[in-house]
Amino acid sequence: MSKNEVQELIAKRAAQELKGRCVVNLGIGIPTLVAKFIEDENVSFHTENGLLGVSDVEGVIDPNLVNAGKLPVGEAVGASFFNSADSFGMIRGGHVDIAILGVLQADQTGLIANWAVPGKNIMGVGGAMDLLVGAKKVIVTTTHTSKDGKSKILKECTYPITSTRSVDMIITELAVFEVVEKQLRCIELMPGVTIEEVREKTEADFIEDLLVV
Amino acid sequence: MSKNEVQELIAKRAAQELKGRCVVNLGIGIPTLVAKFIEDENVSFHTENGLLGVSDVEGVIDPNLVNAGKLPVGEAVGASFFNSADSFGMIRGGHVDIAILGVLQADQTGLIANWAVPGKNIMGVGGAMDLLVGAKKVIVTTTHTSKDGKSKILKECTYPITSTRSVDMIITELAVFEVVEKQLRCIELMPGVTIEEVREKTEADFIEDLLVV
Amino acid sequence: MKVYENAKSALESVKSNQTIMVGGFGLVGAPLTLIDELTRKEIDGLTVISNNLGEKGKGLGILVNQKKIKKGIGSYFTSNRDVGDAYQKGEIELQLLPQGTLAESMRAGGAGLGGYYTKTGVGTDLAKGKEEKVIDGITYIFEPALRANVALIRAWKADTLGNLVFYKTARNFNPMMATAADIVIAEVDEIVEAGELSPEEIVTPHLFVDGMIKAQKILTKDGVIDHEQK
Amino acid sequence: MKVYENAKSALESVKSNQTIMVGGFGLVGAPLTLIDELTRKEIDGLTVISNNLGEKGKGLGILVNQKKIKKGIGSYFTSNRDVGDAYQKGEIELQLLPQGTLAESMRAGGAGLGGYYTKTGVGTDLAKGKEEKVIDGITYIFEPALRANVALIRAWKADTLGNLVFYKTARNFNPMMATAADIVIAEVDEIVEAGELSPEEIVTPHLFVDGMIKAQKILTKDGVIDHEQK
Repeated sequence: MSKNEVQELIAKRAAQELKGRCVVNLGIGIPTLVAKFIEDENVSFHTENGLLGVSDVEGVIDPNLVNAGKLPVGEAVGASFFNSADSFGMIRGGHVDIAILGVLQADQTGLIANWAVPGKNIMGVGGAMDLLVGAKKVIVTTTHTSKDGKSKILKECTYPITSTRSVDMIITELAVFEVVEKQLRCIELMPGVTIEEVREKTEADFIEDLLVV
Repeated sequence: MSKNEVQELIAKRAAQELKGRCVVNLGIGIPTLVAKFIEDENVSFHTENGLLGVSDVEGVIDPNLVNAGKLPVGEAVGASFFNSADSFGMIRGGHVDIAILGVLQADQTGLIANWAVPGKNIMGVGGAMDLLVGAKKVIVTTTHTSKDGKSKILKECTYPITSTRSVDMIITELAVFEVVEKQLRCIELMPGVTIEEVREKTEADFIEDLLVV
Repeated sequence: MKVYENAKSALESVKSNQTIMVGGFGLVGAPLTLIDELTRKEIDGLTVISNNLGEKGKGLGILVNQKKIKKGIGSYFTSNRDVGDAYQKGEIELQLLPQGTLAESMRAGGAGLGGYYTKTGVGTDLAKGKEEKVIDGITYIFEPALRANVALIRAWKADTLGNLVFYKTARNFNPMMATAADIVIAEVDEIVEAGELSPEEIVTPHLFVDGMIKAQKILTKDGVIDHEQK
Repeated sequence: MKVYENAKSALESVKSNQTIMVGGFGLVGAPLTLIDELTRKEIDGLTVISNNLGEKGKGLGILVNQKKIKKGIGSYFTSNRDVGDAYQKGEIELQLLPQGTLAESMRAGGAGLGGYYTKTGVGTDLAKGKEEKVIDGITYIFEPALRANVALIRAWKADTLGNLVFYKTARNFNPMMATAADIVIAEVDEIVEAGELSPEEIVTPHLFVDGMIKAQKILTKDGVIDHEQK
């Protein structure tokens, strides 16, 4: 699969988690792709920089209408704009139902690291910490391994963690994991993937809990 | 003088303190009357319940457009409405230049009491405490004595104080006092009033500092 | 967005002994239809967070007289003598907060904050028992966030998604209350199609609102009347 | 309301070693004309509070490269590699805050609060050295209010009194910054007569603004251009 296909596979699977009236915040990267797989009008997208009702760009690009990744977006019918303090009031205050985030690392208790790499120029927390303490459900979308082939799902994060709160779900191009009581459970394999392959490419311990389909 | 004349005399004198571009918050009672003596368009009136740009009612009364005393008002050209949290952000944050307030009591160090009378049904602090900590200048407008003829300017307040911050000026129908370094200075007598009369009707100690006019 | 047929069904989630926020500065911006229904509902032991407890015999003032309110949290109880009388007789608990603190504590509750330090009230009777902290040489007191089980608010226009705008000084505490309760019911004068409110002017985005009802009681210069009579 | 003839006179109040807030989420909603003038002004030792320090060689990024910034306070420095490089070389101090904390601290600074307790960041490296408090069983950390000597913000329309409205996601941090500095200079796209903005839609009332300037630099999909070229 191309990089693009991998990303779309993950985003499409994440989209299945969004149903009915809910408010969803999409992080930078793969999460941004999730929106295009949603047809349910009851799903509203929130972006931390001050918009509820994110939609695809329609027609002319407006450089002053962007998402958290500073990419141009459109505004849905019934959208609203607000300042950053109010936007994070929504997030911290528990008014966002689902956050979909990328990570640098995740661990077998569901903790994630996605804002800093010691000694490197990655020093940007943005809204990640706020989303982790505030969103009712947090879904991680990430490639299973880093560019050099190492597992991104570790026994323990080596980069600084983003929150002491565990995420609820991790979706990769190989599998879907749920975090239940600080334990990783592999609940689903992506098409054509075997549990052995997942085991091989995952440093973290996890419980096999595959749903019979 | 009738009660009305007394109130207007005090309000008119207070109005002289408002000049140039400034934002003024008017309390309930005599302060409300101050607005009608202001012609300078640079003076903007703020009311704690969410309006900058209070003006007189023009034409039809709108029951949903009121001041802090819940009395109908109008909106000036360039007025804006905001919620109560933002309104008090303005007040506490030092964005209101002058507050004009009524009192139950004031004392010779400039402390005031205007929100509670122990054992009575006066239990309403409203925005008074916020205005005292936030407004750059606080002017008190009050009748010099209470209905039973007792001085309202005391050596020490007997009712609970509103703030540990001293007000800057006290205007009554008899005199104008400034508070400088926690001392009351009588700087002006109202027309026809003698300093002896002021002394007689004032429990508080004060320094005579009349300007030669 | 759920639009209730009548006030009774809108208030099904309100139970005895709950904490409820009720919008309004006096009767201005108060959810008069929902309050009216509360006076008919069998309920008691309420903690009511509202700037005032209505006026004498009006709005929340009726609930005071019905002894449905165990505790009031607000900034100005002077305007309803019945509240003071009930307090002197020990029939109601009152927690008096400076108006800015009342508003800010709701905002904090809605924004996921635990509390904050304010200058307001320092050194007064209202600061008694409150933690003090000196920050950059200035003394502040700690005020905890306020939240409620249910918020009953009033807005002017809603769209079908539940986005709200407010009318002039009828805005007051309503937007903060919309953020700070588990269930938020908005009484509105008018419901328009989604898209009719400008995205720049929406004050309360729909994610804060759980249900709506068309206002039946409105405030006029002659007092509160039923909508039909207007 | 004072309207400055040019950016140079608008920035006369900005001095070396001051703390300045600069609006914008990246370049969106940034006061590009004022930033451009800062790159020409002889000044150093600035503490800059802004979500990002511009992009590589753009906006505040130029000031970084000119070494005019002693310290940056923001939430996301990753998007300008030059900031990271300067930091590794010890040429710039950085204070990283979660974006919600950054926004909230400004709001607190503008609203006369000393600080507040937030859940965000608890237990992470960004909480190191910060006071913890348990409120109703939840652990929070203390965050102090942020203020500045000068705030440089960008708005869409202003009226002649100085009331401001913002454009779509170019609003971001600008309204809070307008409340939290001793001097607030607003760069605006358009100035209309007082009364032309609806009282219900004004986001920043004029009492927060000290001076204005018409924007000369605007952000287009092809980058930042001069107004005349549009």
